[in-house]
Amino acid sequence: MLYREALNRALDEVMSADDSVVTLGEDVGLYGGSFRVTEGLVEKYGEKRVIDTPIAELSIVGNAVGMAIGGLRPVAELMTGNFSLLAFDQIINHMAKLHYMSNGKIILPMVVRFPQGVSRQLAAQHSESYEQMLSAVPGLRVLSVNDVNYAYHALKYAILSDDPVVFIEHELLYNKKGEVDFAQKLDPFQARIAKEGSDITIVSYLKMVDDVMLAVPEIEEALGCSCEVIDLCSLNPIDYETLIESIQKTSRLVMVEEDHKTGGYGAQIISWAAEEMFYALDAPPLRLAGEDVPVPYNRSLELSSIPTPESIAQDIIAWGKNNEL
Amino acid sequence: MLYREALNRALDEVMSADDSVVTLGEDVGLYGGSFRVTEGLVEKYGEKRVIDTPIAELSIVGNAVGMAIGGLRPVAELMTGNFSLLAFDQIINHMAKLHYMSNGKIILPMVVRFPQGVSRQLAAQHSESYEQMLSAVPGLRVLSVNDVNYAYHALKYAILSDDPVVFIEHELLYNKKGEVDFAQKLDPFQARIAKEGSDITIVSYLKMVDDVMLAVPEIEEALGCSCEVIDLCSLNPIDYETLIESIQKTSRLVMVEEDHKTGGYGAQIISWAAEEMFYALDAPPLRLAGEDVPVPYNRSLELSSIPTPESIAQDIIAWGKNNEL
Amino acid sequence: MNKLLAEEMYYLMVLGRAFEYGAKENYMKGNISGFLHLDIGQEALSVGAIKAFEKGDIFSGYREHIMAISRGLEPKAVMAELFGKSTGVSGGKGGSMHLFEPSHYFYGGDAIVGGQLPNAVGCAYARALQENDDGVMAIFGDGATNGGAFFESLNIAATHKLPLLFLCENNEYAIGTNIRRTAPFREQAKKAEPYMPTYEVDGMDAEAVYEVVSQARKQIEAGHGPVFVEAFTCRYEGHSVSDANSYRSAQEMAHCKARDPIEKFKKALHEKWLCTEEEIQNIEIKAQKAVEDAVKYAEESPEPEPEALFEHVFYQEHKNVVS
Amino acid sequence: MNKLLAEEMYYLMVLGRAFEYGAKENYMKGNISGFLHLDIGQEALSVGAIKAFEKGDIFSGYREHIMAISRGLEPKAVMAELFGKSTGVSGGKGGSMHLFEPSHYFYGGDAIVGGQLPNAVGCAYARALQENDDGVMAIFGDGATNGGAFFESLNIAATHKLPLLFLCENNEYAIGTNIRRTAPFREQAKKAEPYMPTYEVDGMDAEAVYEVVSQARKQIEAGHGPVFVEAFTCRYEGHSVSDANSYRSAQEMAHCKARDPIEKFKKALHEKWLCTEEEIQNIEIKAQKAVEDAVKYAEESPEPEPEALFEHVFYQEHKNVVS
Ligand SMILES: Cc1ncc(C[n+]2csc(CCOP(=O)(O)OP(=O)(O)O)c2C)c(N)n1
Ligand SMILES: Cc1ncc(C[n+]2csc(CCOP(=O)(O)OP(=O)(O)O)c2C)c(N)n1
Ligand SMILES: [Mg+2]
Ligand SMILES: [Mg+2]
Repeated sequence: MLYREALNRALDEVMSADDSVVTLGEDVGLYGGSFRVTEGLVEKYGEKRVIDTPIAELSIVGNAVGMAIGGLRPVAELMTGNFSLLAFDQIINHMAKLHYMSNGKIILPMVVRFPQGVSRQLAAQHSESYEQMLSAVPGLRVLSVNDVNYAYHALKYAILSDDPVVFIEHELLYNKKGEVDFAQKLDPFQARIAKEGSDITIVSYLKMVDDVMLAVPEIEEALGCSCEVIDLCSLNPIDYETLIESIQKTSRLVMVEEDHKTGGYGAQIISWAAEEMFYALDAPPLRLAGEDVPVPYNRSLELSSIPTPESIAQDIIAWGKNNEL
Repeated sequence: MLYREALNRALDEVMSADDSVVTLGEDVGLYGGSFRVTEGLVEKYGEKRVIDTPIAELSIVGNAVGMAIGGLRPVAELMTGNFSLLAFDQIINHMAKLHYMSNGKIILPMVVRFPQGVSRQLAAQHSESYEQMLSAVPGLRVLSVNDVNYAYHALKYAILSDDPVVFIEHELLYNKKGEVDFAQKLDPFQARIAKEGSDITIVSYLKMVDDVMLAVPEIEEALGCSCEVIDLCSLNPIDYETLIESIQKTSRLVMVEEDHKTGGYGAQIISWAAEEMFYALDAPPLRLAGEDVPVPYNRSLELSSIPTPESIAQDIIAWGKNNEL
Repeated sequence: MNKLLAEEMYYLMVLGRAFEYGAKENYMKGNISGFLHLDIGQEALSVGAIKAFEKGDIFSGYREHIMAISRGLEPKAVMAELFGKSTGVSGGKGGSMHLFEPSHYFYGGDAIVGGQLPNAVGCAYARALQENDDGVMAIFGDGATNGGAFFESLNIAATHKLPLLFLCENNEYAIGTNIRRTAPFREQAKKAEPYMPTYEVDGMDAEAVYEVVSQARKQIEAGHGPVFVEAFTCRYEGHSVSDANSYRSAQEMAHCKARDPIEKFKKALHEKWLCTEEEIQNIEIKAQKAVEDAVKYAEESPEPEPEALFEHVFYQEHKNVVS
Repeated sequence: MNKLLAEEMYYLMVLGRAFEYGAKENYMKGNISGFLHLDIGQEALSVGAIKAFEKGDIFSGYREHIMAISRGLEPKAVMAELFGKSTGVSGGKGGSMHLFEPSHYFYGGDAIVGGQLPNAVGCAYARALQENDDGVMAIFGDGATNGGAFFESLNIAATHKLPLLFLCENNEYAIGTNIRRTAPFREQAKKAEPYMPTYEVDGMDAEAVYEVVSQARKQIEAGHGPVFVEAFTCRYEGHSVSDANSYRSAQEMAHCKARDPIEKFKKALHEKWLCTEEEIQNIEIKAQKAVEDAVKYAEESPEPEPEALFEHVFYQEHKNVVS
């Protein structure tokens, strides 16, 4: 099953079980969704529950908030992360806060999903990552999974949850293949150990987990060590327990993310580790991230603006050697 | 001179010297500005250069971008940080990127300024801080000064600069008193040593610098040590040189900010220090920040959601004792 | 409208005004803080519209005390919220701008100008899908009609023919800026004309407001799509208690107050509903008493517990739910 | 319009279409990547409008190749940009959606639907303040007329009577969604009616577009405030090269192509401007040649240097400027 099929399946199952679930967004209906995540749904559930919206992101999220107030369970799709900026007022001032400001009286069982990140030459207005911003907002759960099985379970959880969830996808993951264990009971807030290891803890999420996995054999060979790769899955809350266990074992921490380095999401992980795991670390932590530049269109420039399996291997090997690993 | 008067003076001087400088925002003209920063300007420069806008933040910033393209030097005021979210598309997708995407052909000499932060019981939709988001955007300079003298110089710089600048203020600083040295040549990107010291480097910015300064005597007394207090002034770029020098001297780092802790701005500073200054640190760094909750209306709850001089002193003393200081 | 309703509306208008003055007084005393936006002068509009929209969902902004009370929220609980007390409708976490009571279909207080509009549209969508007979009313100021959220809402509501009543309270000012300076005309209903039927009404006349909103409500409930009502009104105070109101001349204010909605309605009570002076005085006394009780209740209510800070950030503890 | 201009417009239309097919071919070959939005079918509109708006500033979206070329940008430099080469108008950093040439007052390529509108309003404000005689033209699709930025722009432009021409290219689709499904009517000019004069024109007729836009341009330049022009048109290809266009029937496409703007204009060249077959063929050959040259140039141009990644993030090095 493909990643996008796993998402589709999760949506489909929940919509079929519960009439109050609706999905809305640009081209999600008749067109089948720009990344085909909502394919086939309008045929099954009709135009009233699979809603083609105008190009009005503020309203897409704002309407979803109102739908949730009105008793529906809306799943809003934004076409690309960059467009989510138009909806930030509704996401941050409304979706995240109404529950608290009303002392729990308003309940918002809703999801906002969108793909983000550097795909292939979509240039600066279509290539950014906003998990650092959204994961910093109290009142929002932020899920962002790498794995196909998790895609199914986490989206299903997000829709069934009575709290507002931001569900962040990556354009290059939609065609990823994987198995789904439909019967599994999965806690979407628990990090996934993508690979066990004993000497270096490499933390990542979303698409970069795959790039890290591609880099690992070369790293292990060059440094003669074993890497543990942790896929965060949930960006807020963060599963610190899993991180603590791993770092206690390895004493070494690397964070890999695609977003621009300055102020990127990984700063939270490293900063937490510095505060809480200082004495467990045998070497300075390493943070690999994108360059602090808008994403350029040209392919070589684009690739050189973000971590790649090659650059990840190279940078971790150099760091390992510098730190006597 | 009050902080807001220093800002007013900077605007006034630049507007008087250069006809292309305009300022726009809600109530900046006839009303005199909701925090009186633009007071008196419309009388001097007229309604065409001191422009009362509709309540349309996306347009306030988007129009400023267009004005800059058209050869003006606009200074846009947003009434409160939370409303800036409505303008995030124009700030991040346009203001920050047009220069790069056009390979330097489009030049945007513009400023977006707004006050933010926890003032007094304005509740969750009027109390947040967004420097963590905006400082993470390549292509934007972010200035946020604590000091009255810096307020004058940094705003003047921001307006005269040919790059887009986000200038973040705090509602509780407007009536702060201070001296302005008008003749000074001041690099707005250099951090300010608010107080010299030798044992602990305390990094902060904006209003929290004052709270740190209030806490310092108690800390020094309790720990028998001396604190160096650094006011960042520029949140992007960061003046790492000043930080390095201080940390090399003190071997101890504390970061204090008002924003919610998870994903807050200070994570970048601590994460940088963990990567780059690991061996210089004699103790785990400490990060003090707001709680991960929307800001509540009730005054006691509100105060307990952010660092205060009392909590800063208490937390740093406890940390110092734990770390044998 | 019958006599009973007329008396109730008079009660609510008098209560509303007294409540606002009571709030102002307690702001001055330091019992209330933050932004406090008073609805004085606009009582006919808040009371008339809410009473005409008996059922159905209501979304409003930050100037919503009288609306909340007219909807049936206890004055005590509203005042306690202004005081930031645990007994407040939002447990002291929301304050004046954030009154919510879903059990009364009141999602009042939004402090982002125009922010409630997309929410109201979404709720109207839900009601249509649920084949619920009640519609939704969105209340907003003239200032909100310049923002993108407003227009997107007109367009979407019209496209889906949603049961949504747009009620614009045109008091001509957004803080200190007159609407004529930020829009090309004074009448904001013009902006809605391409999308839906529009009505104008004198917002200082409670009866007229009641009639027009009742009419509009019937129209939206009949499934013909959204309707726009614009009510011209006037606030007597500054934008919020901390605004000195210096941008309006004494003459403008006098002109405003000459249209006083309470005086006008009182006259109708006498002349049309044949209420006696005593009946009217009893109503006024009752209203005054209710406000005094509310203030007392708010004063005596406890502060929230410190733990409240961390409560209701989320509805469910994440660890317990698995898919 | 005179014969010379007619010939130039024909040249640009033929060049434009050949350019787009050339781009498509090179996308298939892998020389171009990302999103590539072709303007085929809409040439009359892009060429007619730009030629009618000789001077003044132009803000458009991501379907802007032909507009850029009509404005005087070199086809070579545009094609090189699509190839991501250092000789491209944006140095290879912008790509198809981000063509800019301030020296030609062209601020073309915005990839945020409607994002260029507030920028165009701001530029028009600047022109008015500078007492510049030229106005500004903002070009956008039907899909953009549903977004908040569009409405805020109508309102602000009308309030300040700005010299701004709103040109809506109504091809009835936003990607795969017909405008009738996201707005209550097909004619988006209706949305502008409360604010400014509006005109409709057949966007498949280059001469008509030229005339209406010229007229509108004179109106805005005379200082009477903004004008709205809606041109009905039709794109022949999918939304972008990667869109299969499966949401439009063969019949709909045939109806579209029966209105072909190039055929129509060619007929006028013959009948109205009395061009000979040879004259016309020479134009076509010249256009074809220009595209071939552009592709060759783009192919042979160098990639940006690696250092380009860090160039132009900022205009000035911060350390050098002190207040
Ligand atoms: C998006 C946004 N921008 C600005 C503000 C600040 N503000 C609060 S009320 C207000 C004026 C609103 O005027 P109007 O809509 O006419 O309502 P009124 O206060 O007259 O009832 C402004 C500008 C805000 N709360 N939200
Ligand atoms: C704010 C925003 N939302 C969504 C998109 C994705 N998107 C790109 S083009 C497009 C359709 C635009 O249609 P229209 O305005 O009619 O222009 P056309 O493509 O027909 O020329 C969409 C939805 C975007 N680029 N920006
Ligand atoms: Mg008003
Ligand atoms: Mg279109």
